[in-house]
Amino acid sequence: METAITVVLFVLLLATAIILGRQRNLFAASMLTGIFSLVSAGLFTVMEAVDVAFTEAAVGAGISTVLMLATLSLTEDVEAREKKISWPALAVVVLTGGALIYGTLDMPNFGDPHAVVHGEIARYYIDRSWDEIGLPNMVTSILASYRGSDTFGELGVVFVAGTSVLLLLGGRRSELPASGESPGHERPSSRPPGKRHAHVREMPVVRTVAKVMLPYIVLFAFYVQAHGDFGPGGGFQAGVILATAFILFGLVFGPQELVRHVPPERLERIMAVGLMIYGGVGVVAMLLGGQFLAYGVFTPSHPSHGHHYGIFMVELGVGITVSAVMIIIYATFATRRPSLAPQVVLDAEDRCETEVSADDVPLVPEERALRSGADLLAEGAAGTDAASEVPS
Amino acid sequence: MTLPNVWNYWAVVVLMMVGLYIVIAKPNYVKKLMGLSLFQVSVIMLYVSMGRVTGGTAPIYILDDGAPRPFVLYTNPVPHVLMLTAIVVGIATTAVGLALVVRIREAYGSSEEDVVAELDRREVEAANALAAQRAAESDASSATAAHAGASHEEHA
Amino acid sequence: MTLTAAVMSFAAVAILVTMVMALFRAARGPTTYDRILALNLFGTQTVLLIAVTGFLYERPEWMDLAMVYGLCNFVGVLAVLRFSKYGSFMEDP
Amino acid sequence: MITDVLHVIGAFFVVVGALFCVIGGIGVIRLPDFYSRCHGSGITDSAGAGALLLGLMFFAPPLVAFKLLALVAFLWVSSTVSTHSLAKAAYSQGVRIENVPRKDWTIAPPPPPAAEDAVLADAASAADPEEPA
Repeated sequence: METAITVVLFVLLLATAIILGRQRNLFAASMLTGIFSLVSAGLFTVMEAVDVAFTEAAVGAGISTVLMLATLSLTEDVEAREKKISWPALAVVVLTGGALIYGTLDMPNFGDPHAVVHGEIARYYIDRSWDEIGLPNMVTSILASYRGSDTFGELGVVFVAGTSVLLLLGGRRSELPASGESPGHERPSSRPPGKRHAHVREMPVVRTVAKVMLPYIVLFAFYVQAHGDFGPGGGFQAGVILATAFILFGLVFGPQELVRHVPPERLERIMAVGLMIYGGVGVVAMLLGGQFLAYGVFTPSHPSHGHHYGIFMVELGVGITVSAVMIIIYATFATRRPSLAPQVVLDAEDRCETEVSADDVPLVPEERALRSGADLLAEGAAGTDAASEVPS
Repeated sequence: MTLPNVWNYWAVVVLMMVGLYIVIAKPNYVKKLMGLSLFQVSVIMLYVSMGRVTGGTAPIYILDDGAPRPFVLYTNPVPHVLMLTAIVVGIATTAVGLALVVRIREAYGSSEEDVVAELDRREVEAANALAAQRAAESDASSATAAHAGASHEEHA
Repeated sequence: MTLTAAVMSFAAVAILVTMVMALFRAARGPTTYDRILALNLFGTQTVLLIAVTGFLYERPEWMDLAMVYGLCNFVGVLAVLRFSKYGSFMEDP
Repeated sequence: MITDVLHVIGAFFVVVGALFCVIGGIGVIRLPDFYSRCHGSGITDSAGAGALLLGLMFFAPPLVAFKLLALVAFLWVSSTVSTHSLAKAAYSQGVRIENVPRKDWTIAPPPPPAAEDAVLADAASAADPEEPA
């Protein structure tokens, strides 16, 4: 029965992928990515990878769809033109796929318990982690303790990604509702009523339901954070779920409202705090005479207790950073002012409608370096030859 | 000769190739990123299906009165750990990619690869033409030693 | 095959069949709203599939997983709706 | 003995729920236009999911049964809300019922935005008593 379900889900996954590839409407395609991630998470569950399925569920269905749609709202939501089958690409793909399939012929069978993968290391974790760490969830034990440095690096990547999104898109936020005073201390009723009710009018039912549900979602996030030692869950999942709660708030009440309550300037700091908690635990372990992220030294008489404390703190750090990064990514995308420039399209002979003339061309750096400061000044002032007489 | 029972890898490879085809052949950047996330999921699927053990259960100890039940076959937890973090990192990096697409759309007025390439090509052409023109002008001016305009001082 | 396993297998098959039908509707369209409807339906079916799988594998403590699905699906559908209505996430469309 | 009885009851509910799911799925494929497809999806979301999860509760230990109950509550709220707002959005965007006799109310153009706004503003203020209308 399990095999049958797995096969059917794989077929569904492939069908979704192919439909997605053929879909020109990017809006529909982003919905298909949502379905794709739902199927793949079901597949993870059927293959017993509960924690992976948990993460995919939290990330794929919610945040990933939201980000895709946010991008589409800032660009176009239809591919510009029909592209015929690209034969070179198809050749590359078929060759690569053929080589890979030839390679799989030497792989161990699906589900073979004697495969190389299930060798020394996996057996060590399965046999010993209960005695050494004492948490029921082996994945959490490995994630936060045995491979703690690895997870630290992954968290660093998430942090850097959040920073990069801020650097790329953070500059041009659309203004907060202008009302004179600083937005933080303003009473909600003092704002212009028409603006306030812009979409409250639109969806009263959704708004009421979201109001009721939000606290429970946050509660559930904390439950996942704390329960990660005993069942599927942990810092990554909890962080994403918490961020989902804030995204729900942003979707229903508007991103400006979200930014007003959770200012990105504060989130930027929180983002770093989580990473510092994680690293700090490791440094404290070193100060107590152990190795980086070796939690046993916290309670020398009973090392497994130390592991519990260490894993709790580390997961807390992960949760804080992940949730802050996800909220900040959403807020940055959602408050970005859309570009008003019309879309440039190619006609049948691959010619653009806009012509690039020499005046539009920004100077290449060497040329810019060769120009004198007076020249640049003159260009800034009037750009005529007469202005070039200005003394430098 | 009997074929090995590796259909899961075949499914993963086909999935991966669909993603790769989208990345190579589709001109739209958002579509490319969608293909990239297909690719990513297929890699994750590859690892997770490697960790599967027939008859095994999820890698969470089954507890009987506070002690793990003996002789239970568990799935391999190591791929799960690796892939769990990979998913979160994947969405974060996808967000960076989407941010780049937004910036490209703002700078070029299009998020299609061929339009961007065409615009780039023209820009390089125009810049080359401009540079050639400037070089010709400066040659002419230094040869005749006519007026020394401010814009030509640096060549003198 | 025990009663539990038989019932859960039947439910799993029914859910998979419904998933296929939802995927068909998502691929077919014709309007955007049909696709959103299919996404919603698909999400519900995934929640049910995970719940049933938990019982089929005799590890029913996975129910948290199903809850996350329900939640994220709701958020996803809301996002899609908001986008389809305004074409933007900004406050004043 | 008690367990067996409970399991049989649960099995009945699970089977009924699964059948409702399939029926709703068939509805989503076969029904002619968007609004009636909403009906098919709604059957799956409420009757199908509800009966199936309630049936699963008969098989589950107490804590899991509680989680299932919470799940049912959550699904009943969230799916109904999303289907409702979906239908509303589709109506306001001008999706029409097909294959209906003329002079049906849905053939008529949608109400002018001002009137709709007024109605909805009333609803909003009723739903949110802390805000003065």
